[in-house]
Amino acid sequence: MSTSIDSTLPRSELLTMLRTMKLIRRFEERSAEHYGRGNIGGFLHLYIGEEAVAVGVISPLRDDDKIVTHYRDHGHALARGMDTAACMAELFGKSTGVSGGKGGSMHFFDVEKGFMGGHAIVGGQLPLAVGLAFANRYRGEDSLVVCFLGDGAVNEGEFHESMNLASLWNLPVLFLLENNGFGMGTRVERASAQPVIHRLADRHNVRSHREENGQDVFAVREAALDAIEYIRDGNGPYFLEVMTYRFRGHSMADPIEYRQQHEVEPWLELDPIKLLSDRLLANDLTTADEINAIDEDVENEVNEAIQFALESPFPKPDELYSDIYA
Amino acid sequence: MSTSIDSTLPRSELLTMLRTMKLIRRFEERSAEHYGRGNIGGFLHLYIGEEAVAVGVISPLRDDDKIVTHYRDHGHALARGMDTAACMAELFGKSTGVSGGKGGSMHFFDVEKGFMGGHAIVGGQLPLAVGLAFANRYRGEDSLVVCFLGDGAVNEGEFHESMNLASLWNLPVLFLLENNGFGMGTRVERASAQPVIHRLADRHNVRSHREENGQDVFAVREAALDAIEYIRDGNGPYFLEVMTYRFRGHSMADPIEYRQQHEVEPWLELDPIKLLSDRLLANDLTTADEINAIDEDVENEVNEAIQFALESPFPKPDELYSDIYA
Amino acid sequence: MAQLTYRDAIRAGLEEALRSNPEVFIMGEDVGAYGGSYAVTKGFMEEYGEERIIDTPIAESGFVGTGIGAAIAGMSPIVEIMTINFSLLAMDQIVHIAAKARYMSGGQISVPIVIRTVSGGGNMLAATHSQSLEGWYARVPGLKVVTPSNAADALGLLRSAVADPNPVMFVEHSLLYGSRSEVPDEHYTIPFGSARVARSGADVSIIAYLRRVPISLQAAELLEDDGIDAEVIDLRTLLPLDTQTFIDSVHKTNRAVVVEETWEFGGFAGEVIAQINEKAFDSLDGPALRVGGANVPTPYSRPLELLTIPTPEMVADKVRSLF
Amino acid sequence: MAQLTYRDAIRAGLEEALRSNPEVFIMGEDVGAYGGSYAVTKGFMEEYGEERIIDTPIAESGFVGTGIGAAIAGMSPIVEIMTINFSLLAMDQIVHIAAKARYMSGGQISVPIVIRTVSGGGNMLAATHSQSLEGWYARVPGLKVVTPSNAADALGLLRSAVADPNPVMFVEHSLLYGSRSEVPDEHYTIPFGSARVARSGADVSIIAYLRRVPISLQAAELLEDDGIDAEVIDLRTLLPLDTQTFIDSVHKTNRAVVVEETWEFGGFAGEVIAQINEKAFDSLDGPALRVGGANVPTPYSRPLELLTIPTPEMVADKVRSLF
Ligand SMILES: Cc1ncc(C[n+]2csc(CCOP(=O)(O)OP(=O)(O)O)c2C)c(N)n1
Ligand SMILES: Cc1ncc(C[n+]2csc(CCOP(=O)(O)OP(=O)(O)O)c2C)c(N)n1
Ligand SMILES: [Mg+2]
Ligand SMILES: [Mg+2]
Repeated sequence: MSTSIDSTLPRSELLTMLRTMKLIRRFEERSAEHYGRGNIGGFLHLYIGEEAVAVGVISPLRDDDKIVTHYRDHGHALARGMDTAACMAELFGKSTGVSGGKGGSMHFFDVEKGFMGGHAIVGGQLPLAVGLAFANRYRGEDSLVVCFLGDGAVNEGEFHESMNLASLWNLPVLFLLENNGFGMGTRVERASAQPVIHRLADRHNVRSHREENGQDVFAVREAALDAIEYIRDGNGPYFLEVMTYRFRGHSMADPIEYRQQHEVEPWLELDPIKLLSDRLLANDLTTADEINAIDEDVENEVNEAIQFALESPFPKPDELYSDIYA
Repeated sequence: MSTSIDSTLPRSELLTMLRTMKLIRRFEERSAEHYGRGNIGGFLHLYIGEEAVAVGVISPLRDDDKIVTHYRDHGHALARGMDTAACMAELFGKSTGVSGGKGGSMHFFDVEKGFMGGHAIVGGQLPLAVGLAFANRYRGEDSLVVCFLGDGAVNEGEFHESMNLASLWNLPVLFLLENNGFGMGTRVERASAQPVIHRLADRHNVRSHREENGQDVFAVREAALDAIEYIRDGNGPYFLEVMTYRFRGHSMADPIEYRQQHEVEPWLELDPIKLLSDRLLANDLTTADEINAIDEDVENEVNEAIQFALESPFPKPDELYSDIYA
Repeated sequence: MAQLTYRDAIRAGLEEALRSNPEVFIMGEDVGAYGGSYAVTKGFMEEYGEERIIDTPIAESGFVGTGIGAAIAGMSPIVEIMTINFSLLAMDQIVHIAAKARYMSGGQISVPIVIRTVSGGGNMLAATHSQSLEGWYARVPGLKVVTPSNAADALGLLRSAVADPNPVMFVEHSLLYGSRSEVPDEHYTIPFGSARVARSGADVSIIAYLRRVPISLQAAELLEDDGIDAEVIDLRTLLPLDTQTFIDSVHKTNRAVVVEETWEFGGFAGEVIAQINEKAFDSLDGPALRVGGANVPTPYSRPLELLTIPTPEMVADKVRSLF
Repeated sequence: MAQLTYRDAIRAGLEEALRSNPEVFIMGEDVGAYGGSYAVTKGFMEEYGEERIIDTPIAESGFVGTGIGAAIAGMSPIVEIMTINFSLLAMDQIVHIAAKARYMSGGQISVPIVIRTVSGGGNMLAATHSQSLEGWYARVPGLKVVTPSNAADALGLLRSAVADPNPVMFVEHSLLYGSRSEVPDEHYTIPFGSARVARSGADVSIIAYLRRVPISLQAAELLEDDGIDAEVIDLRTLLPLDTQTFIDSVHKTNRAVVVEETWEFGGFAGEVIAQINEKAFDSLDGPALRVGGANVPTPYSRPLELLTIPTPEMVADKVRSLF
């Protein structure tokens, strides 16, 4: 793992990336705690361990770009700058949540920020992303769509239908595969006859690449920048596979009996947050004190979010029937 | 186009192949006539022009192999030796038909002959074929399943799901793509970002090959034999793409306004029946008289089939409610 | 007033939409070069260009989802699913995204897509190609389901569908394309949730939609001979459902027969009958009855197929059983 | 008699099938290494081997179709679709092949597959993960649809499902897995199409299935205080539907309320009400009514979600409205 630092980025931005990754981490650790207390229900899919992907890919996007993702969406939402308190309130099912409490963990939305939803049917978000990109191309806009998906999703037929359509129509969409090695408890190799997944996209004539260092936010960012440039130049879709790891279970309900500690441990060493802060320290771009200050700041932000979520009202009964039709 | 003859085949078998191709042709020409007369209804998808594919692939199969196909199924049925009269009676909707008159043109079945159906939802037959092959493997049988599909079907997600499953589980199935250049009125290049279709299967680690000479029954047969050997040796699935051409419209309802005569004509020159009979003649393996006799024989068989179909009874009203449940 | 076929009325509505809004496009299998499998969009590609009349691969989930995405981006897609049978392959996108995105986002999103498709049997197309599945969509909150029975309604409802900011399933019947009716020359729209009294009568309410409306009107004529004066209600849209019109009718006639083409068992008629029970029970002189299709996979063979589809005689017989 | 949970009763039925027939296999997403998302098949992979307990890719159409193919080849697959929501992705295979292959082949084929899946809401899983879609399958000729409400029925019906030569959708409810009931020690089966009188009563027939059965039984208790003696009918299978049992009940009680969890609009209750109209209208002292779920995409937020699911109080109130 490289210890150098992407030199094009100003120090402030490096610290922002670190802070965002830490924010995602703490947001989720505290969510898990409140899940345990019963303040949060349903499924809660934690992104812990994969923070470098969301931050590496989303930080270089423009405001007019759009994001579509799956149910493991907290990281993408926070990386996109969605309001932390409103995200937490959504988990608490409050009317102040990002989806008015109606979506929950799996269905974060913020249309103003171009965040077109977490989607909970595996693979279902792909055609949607193709459609958003179709509109861009039709209108001659040069903004793009990023579509996150998991390694498990590529086995759904919708994946291939979407690759073909995006390729055939030369649409500005970045498919961002978070290959964390598992779909629930099933290893990639047990689910995919082609385990080097980006090759599937390539075969539909979608330009593709695998980034092995998915825990290294700079590596992810570099790879994303290449992809973004390719797309903005009008070359059509791009498929970026990023290798990462899910530190926790699939959801809070997962007993994680399908993988052994000796497999997990080397990955825990590759904690993207630790990697980044170590490198910033090693390159004298920050200090232990500054990192402590960030931690405190993040802690405060999450505490405030929790406070906000706790104090916010639940939707009123008559809201049950609003938002069905426009 | 080669003028040599596959030397491993006895003369009698060569003539049988010619006869089968002629039978398919006449069966369909006469079907079209009776469609016009209103004796046949629904959709009628003619196989005319593609006869070398069915005969080349099906002739080397064993009796315990199974076939699954799409709605353009007359050619496969007759090549498999299904009863001509019962096939015609099916088109006429008679109770003596291969599916008791309940299936019609798109749904020929003959389980005794391992003919597991024409299927009319594009792509729908693929998982079915995977399942039949799954049973073979589970039981340790060395028979295989041939699954015919069209170039249009590969764009359905079910195609990829099936490739992945067959590959992952190493199943004995031969996917036989009849690439006739069109799905209804849409050219392959307008529908598939990867127009060399077998490469899609290859990317799922399914062994694949494209046979360019799909109008040459020997070329098709050779390619099929390679595939069959590969599968019987326990190597798993095989994907064979055969280039061919649909001489007629997609169905009887097709005005065929999407392709020009100058495109069609060179293909009409590559009439698989003419190619075969010319070669048999050139190699002194048959005579004009013998071919005339075959024609007459085929004509009689089709005439008798029509007679049988005409004279057969329609299903009785109470048959409406039989065959729903076992 | 012009006499138009159902097909031409729909063509007119589509062309109007294409002309008035550059963000309207039509997408589907063989809608372009082939001209549409029921010739509804014949010539459109030449007229409006390949950018707007888009032939898709055979990938229902993919291209319907693409339309949904474009709608979410604010465009006005009109997506054709060749027949409603094939819509099962796109059901995930329709039910899980089109119908729910607005709700799950707390109202941030709207999905102004029109999904045109073709329902019904009677063409000897056998079990997989003869289903009437609109009732499945008609129960999904977030969708609207439109079922025109004639040319004038088709045009008026299509205009409303195109203008609607919600996902609309616009369901046509293949055996209606050639049917003609008077279509007003002046511009009009038909709002969703407004059933039509297709024939007024005093003795029984026959409630139908799609092709069973002309069939029910024929039944009403047969019933004249029995001295029975039937009212025929055309639901026109299943979701939203105009219950008031048929409830008012039942209050007047005291008898109801619901007619539809789909399998009788579990059909949409059950909803209508449940509504009648709830809201007009005391008016009923007899049970609210129904006539649906045979509960079988549709057979190919013509004589059998004919037994699966409600005829005027079957409707008239059911009505007679109430007297 | 042992007290078993619904989960353990289903486990027992599955193990029995695995042990008695080597051609039974279980296939689905995470049924093996993970142990099943509702832990129904936990430990099976270790016990019966990877050849028979098969983890699949996330590809519902593919692996359900594979199961159908294996069934057509004469095997006895038990395929799990993690929840009924995801079954929309396999609907083409289920509706177009499993349900119709026999008919379309003129009776040459049978499809002895059991498709297990999980229905219902109440887990704060929001709109895409809380649907009750069994009613859609219950109208497809060629399928059978089973909806057990308790452990004993689950085992008896599962045995029948495994033995049945036809495609069976075996629909479980996620909130029933932990519920316990007496399960006979001796071998028994429950035939399809035999509803159960879960509680007998004289004044009203409450007709329900799946998790609404225990809810209806609670409603019946509430009604005791009003002096109303409710009969509760558990349909147990929706297709085939045992109409006789509930018609007999209505003849006796003269009142009917149908309860289900799915969206009320267009629900299966409409079928039951239509049957009551047709066959027991003259016995009715008031309209046949229903209590279904709210006609909304299910919201995540707990207080809203609770409003979407029929409670004992809602059922009791509806019954009271008939007196
Ligand atoms: C169509 C469908 N099938 C199954 C599920 C259940 N499910 C939810 S997440 C998941 C695993 C997805 O794995 P992957 O795509 O690798 O994403 P990850 O969770 O690893 O981020 C499964 C099987 C679902 N939500 N939708
Ligand atoms: C799911 C589905 N979508 C659409 C159709 C309508 N349709 C029938 S055949 C066909 C074209 C198929 O083309 P191809 O697979 O190339 O086979 P070919 O007809 O050329 O032999 C289409 C679009 C269908 N039957 N099923
Ligand atoms: Mg994964
Ligand atoms: Mg083709």
